[in-house]
Amino acid sequence: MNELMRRLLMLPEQASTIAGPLDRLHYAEFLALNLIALVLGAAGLWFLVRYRRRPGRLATPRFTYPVWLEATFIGGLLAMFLLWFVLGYRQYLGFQVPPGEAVEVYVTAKQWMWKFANAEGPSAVGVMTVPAGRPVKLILTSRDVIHSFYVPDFRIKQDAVPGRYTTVWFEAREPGRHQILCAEYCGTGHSQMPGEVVVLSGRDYDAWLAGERVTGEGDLAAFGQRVAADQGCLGCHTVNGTRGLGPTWRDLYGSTVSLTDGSRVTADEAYLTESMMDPQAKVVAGYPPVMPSYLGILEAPETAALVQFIKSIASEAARAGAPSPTASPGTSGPATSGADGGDR
Amino acid sequence: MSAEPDYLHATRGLGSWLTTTDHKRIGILFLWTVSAALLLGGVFAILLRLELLTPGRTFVDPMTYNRFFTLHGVIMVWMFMIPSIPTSFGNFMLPIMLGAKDVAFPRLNLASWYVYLAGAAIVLTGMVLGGTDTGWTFYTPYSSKTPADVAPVVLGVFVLGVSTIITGINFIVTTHTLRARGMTWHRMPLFVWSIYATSVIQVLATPVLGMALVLVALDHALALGVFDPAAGGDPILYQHVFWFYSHPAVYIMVLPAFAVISETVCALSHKNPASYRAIAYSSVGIAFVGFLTWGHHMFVSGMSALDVGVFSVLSMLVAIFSAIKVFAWVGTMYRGSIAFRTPMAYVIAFLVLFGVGGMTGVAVATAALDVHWHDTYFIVAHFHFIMVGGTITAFLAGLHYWFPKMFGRLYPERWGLLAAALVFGGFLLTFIPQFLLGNAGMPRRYYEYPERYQALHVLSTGGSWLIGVGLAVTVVYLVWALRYGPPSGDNPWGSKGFEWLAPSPPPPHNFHETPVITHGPHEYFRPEA
Amino acid sequence: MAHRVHVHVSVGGYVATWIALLALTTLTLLLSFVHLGPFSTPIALVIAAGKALLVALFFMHLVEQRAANWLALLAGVLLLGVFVALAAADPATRPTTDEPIRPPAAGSARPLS
Amino acid sequence: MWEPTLRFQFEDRAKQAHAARLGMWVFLVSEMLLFGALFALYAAYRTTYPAAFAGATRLTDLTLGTANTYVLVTSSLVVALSLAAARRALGRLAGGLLALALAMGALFLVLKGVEYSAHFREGLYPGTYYRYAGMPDRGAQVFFSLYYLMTGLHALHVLIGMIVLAWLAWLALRGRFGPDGDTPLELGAMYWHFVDIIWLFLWPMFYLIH
Ligand code: HEA
Ligand code: HEA
Ligand code: HEC
Ligand code: CUA
Ligand SMILES: [Cu+2]
Repeated sequence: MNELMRRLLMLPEQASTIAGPLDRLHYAEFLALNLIALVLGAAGLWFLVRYRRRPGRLATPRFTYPVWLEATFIGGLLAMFLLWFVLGYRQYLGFQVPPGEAVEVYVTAKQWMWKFANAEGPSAVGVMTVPAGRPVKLILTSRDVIHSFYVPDFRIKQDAVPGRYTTVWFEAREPGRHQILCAEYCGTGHSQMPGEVVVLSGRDYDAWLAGERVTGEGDLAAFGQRVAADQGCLGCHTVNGTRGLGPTWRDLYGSTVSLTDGSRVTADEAYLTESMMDPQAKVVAGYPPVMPSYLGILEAPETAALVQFIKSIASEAARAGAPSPTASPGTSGPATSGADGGDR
Repeated sequence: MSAEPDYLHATRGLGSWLTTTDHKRIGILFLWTVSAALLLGGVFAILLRLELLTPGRTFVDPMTYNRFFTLHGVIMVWMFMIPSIPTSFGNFMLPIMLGAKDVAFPRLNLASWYVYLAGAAIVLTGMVLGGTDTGWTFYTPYSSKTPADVAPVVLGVFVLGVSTIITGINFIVTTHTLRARGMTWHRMPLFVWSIYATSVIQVLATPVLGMALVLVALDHALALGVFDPAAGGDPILYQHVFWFYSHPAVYIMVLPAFAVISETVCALSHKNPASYRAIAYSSVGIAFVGFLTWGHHMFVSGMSALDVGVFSVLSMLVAIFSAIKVFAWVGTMYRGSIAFRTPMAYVIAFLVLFGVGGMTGVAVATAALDVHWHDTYFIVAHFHFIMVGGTITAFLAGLHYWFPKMFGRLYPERWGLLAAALVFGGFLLTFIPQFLLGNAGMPRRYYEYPERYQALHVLSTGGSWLIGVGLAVTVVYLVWALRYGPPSGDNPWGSKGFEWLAPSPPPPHNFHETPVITHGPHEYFRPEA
Repeated sequence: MAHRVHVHVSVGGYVATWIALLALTTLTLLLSFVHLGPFSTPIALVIAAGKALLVALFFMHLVEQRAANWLALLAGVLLLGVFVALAAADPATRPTTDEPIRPPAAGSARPLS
Repeated sequence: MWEPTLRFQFEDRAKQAHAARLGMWVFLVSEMLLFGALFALYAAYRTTYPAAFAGATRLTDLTLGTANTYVLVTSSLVVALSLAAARRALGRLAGGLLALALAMGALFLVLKGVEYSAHFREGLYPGTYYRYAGMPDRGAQVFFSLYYLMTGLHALHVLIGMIVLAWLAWLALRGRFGPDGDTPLELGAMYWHFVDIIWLFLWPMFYLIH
């Protein structure tokens, strides 16, 4: 029954503990409303046919409904509405406070990315790692405009408001991956604010917490690759030459890049670093100025590692020294001057 | 019978129209401008549906898309929907229904049209200059940080609001002071009750929007920071102020639709309304309780949980009034003599679509459920069911029902029914998939979307084209009928609504003899009245 | 012309109203120097409302006017009251974030090595 | 004496006058809600920053604010008396009184201007422009945003009211008002009283409650 209704209504999977009860309330209201609509519709249709205009029957009787009938309708509806209010509000209050000890994750939203800091562990951009079977409390804020943290599979949504902290909690039922969407309009990149919840089993989660601290050694480019994944760069940039939301990194280093203002620059270390810290300073032609600034987010070694990583991604031809401009001017979008990088 | 020319022919020339103070002519002027706004807003709708055909880029970039839906919302809400029925049919019918010769302040009435034009011109200038990209809600702090121009559109909306207030004052005073002899409050047509309630909301709510817009403009232009957290401001308070207007505003949009449906359902069923008082009083009830529910747009905004509870239960209460009306309209058909003509077809469409839209409204007013639905396509579907399925449908019902009254001609019935079927079918195809999209978690105001949602989006886009065709057909045959429609006679529907006491089209001062009212409207059970 | 007999507020009435207004103003001013704690706000606003009512009734002649005008004012005042009350109720009843939240300061991303 | 015309849509003159009055009331209630948005913001922000608002109230100039209250209340009386004079067909007296009220309105604005410039010297600017070192508090920033918005909007209304009064004074001096034809004067006076009423609330909100 649950499964049938869920599929019928095209609801996503029920990956959190609150999803099941919430969906059941949804089904109840859905069925009640449809029943009423059906009765009402049938009555209307019946009247339409039964009392259609026929010649010779012009004057209609005076007809008013008895007061008790009106009162019954109103009273019945009112009772039903109040019931829904009570049920819905009780569940809503349940969404506010986590049951018992919760893992805390600080969520910072900004145009257009999510940053997660586990209270007991490391932080990352775009990927939130949490354990299954334990309540997780999110403490949200925003660095610029209002965003909204939405995980359809969990049925939770909470605005992240600048200057304030809001909270929400969930308990994932099983290990798995779930998409995070931004549900409050926040500008050009609103539909491209990628994020993912990675739910690990309790043991894996502990290992992840412990493991984070020891890895990160090895050669700089490999470290850069890890940073790129963690910070969400790869949500917009590819390493295989295809176009993402941003330009690909393949063959980027050393190439000549055309910018929206018509000028060209050579992609050297300084340019790459500036692109991360002040992306709006030089915007690649054909791309919207949507890349967030990482000033204050990337540590110096991370920046260095990223540059090293980008340098390492080159095709054979480029290695041989042949100049190959990567940023091809595509259909150009209107350039907006003074676009704020979103960083204060 | 004097051979006095009707209001359309009393004077001639464009100048006589542009300087007229005749409420009927002003109504016609508004009808044209408002229809043009619908067309423009519809063009944006078609464009944004087109972009949503594919998950990635279809034909515009994200910034353009964001401007599309903002302008679509702004134009539809403030240039079409809010003025639509009150300024056109309201202006035309309200004084006649009251047995008056004109509204209380005719010159103010004309001024309202010019103010509307000025506001519309400013909005359109803003549009040409690039438009804004904040969404029709202008939420801060985004609206104070966006690189797009905010001021022209905001200013235009402010001016449109002034026009709304002027019309509202005029209608309130007219209803109080210009009722014909014998026209007691309980003999007023249901149309008048609804428009009166609408005017009350217009007058009380619109100034608050005005102030909210001024603050947005100041925050954007001067970085004043009333809502800027860095300067101690609270963005949530902007939402309170905005919705304090904008929830009542949705009743500004739908009460006039109730007004039209109350008249048409009686006239085409040839029956007295089931429970006149219930329909009349519930309009007033909506006008007041409707002011107390604004917070239901803010359930996940970080508003206090106490306010969530208060606004949730009050939203449930306000829905009762609409439910009463729906039952009363269906009940009116019972034992009537129903003519299934175009207006009636639209009445049926209205009952179905508004019923579904309103019921989903009650569902989203359930606080816990709204957490999943908020800012998804479920909400988009909810409000289009009410605004398109409800108000536009009622607008079309009124347009057909009063076409003979306004122009003295008949529209082609078969074409009317065909177009109604197209609009209705297209509507269902456009917006039912959007409910499912919302359930599946598709957020609104998304330029790009995950591929799993594409099938439903394609259906929706197809539906929007059907609506477009249906409306285009309507425009064509109505314009045709203006010239070539057969003369209708004074009362082609055999209606007992009071507006039909005057000739069709009416003479400049509406009546050859001022009527004296001895009974309520739509009393078809009287042999002769 | 059917001349409706109007009860006009007399000149004496105006002057009396004015004196009352001045008196209430002075009263408010004096009260503001007395420490009234939580009552200072309601008292000041109640007096202001009383003064406003005097102005409306006598200077603006509401006493002698028809019910419709009363209704207009009443509707507006009622609504404004609800607006103010419900808007202020939100910040007043939000959960306070007094307990120290560790703000994820800029750049707190922990070095991975 | 100027006889007002009865417009064709009205039954009689009493109804016409009632229509005008009702229209004015509805308009004023609408105006009230324009201020209402700011009142609601004030209430909400005061709830958020009670201490800062109380402190900031001490920064405004109580003497000037109170003086202005007396000025405005008295000008209201003068306008009311002018209506009474006009109804007794004392056109010149009515006009003179209106001119007096006009002067009081001007005095109000001058005092307000003095207050503003004193604030500017101290750096008590609104919102993000706030520079006052004595009270570096976000709440005070918001307080002064609201202070300037509300008193500014009110001052704008005083200005509009003065234009209306000037026009009415001119009409009165030309003997245009009498026992039956005082509607424009009555409506103009209502507007002036409304402006007075708003100030009756602004005064405790920004000068007194601490
Ligand atoms: C004309 C416009 C209009 C109207 C009349 C309504 C009417 C209602 N609306 Fe809607 N609404 C909008 C336009 C409208 N709305 C818009 C534009 C938005 C989105 C704004 C934005 O964010 O951009 C919105 C959003 C919106 C939300 C916020 C959702 C969100 O963003 O999370 C909510 C929440 O409670 C809501 C509730 C209601 C309710 C309870 C009614 C009630 O008044 C409905 C009452 C009607 C009925 C109940 C139907 C008739 C009755 C029957 C058929 C009898 C049987 C009924 C039952 C058994 C239920 N609306
Ligand atoms: C108030 C009225 C209103 C109306 C009528 C419509 C009508 C339509 N709307 Fe819109 N819509 C809104 C108000 C309205 N909308 C609002 C407020 C928003 C939110 C904006 C925001 O997020 O900020 C929105 C958002 C919105 C979205 C979501 C965008 C997003 O979130 O990314 C979509 C997507 O499908 C959409 C589609 C449509 C469609 C297909 C129609 C169709 O029904 C349109 C049909 C009309 C035509 C095709 C024109 C044809 C007309 C003629 C041929 C002439 C007629 C002339 C005479 C009768 C004389 N609308
Ligand atoms: C929201 C999407 C997004 C994210 C996340 C993102 N970028 Fe970008 N990036 C872009 C876009 C779009 C451009 C092209 C426009 C521009 O130059 O600003 C770009 C440009 C660049 C450039 C210049 C590329 C060229 O071809 O000249 C570099 C280097 C770069 N980004 C590095 C990074 C790094 C490193 C990260 C992560 C730490 C990152 N980006 C994260 C969107 C993104
Ligand atoms: Cu972030 Cu939308
Ligand atoms: Cu609402």
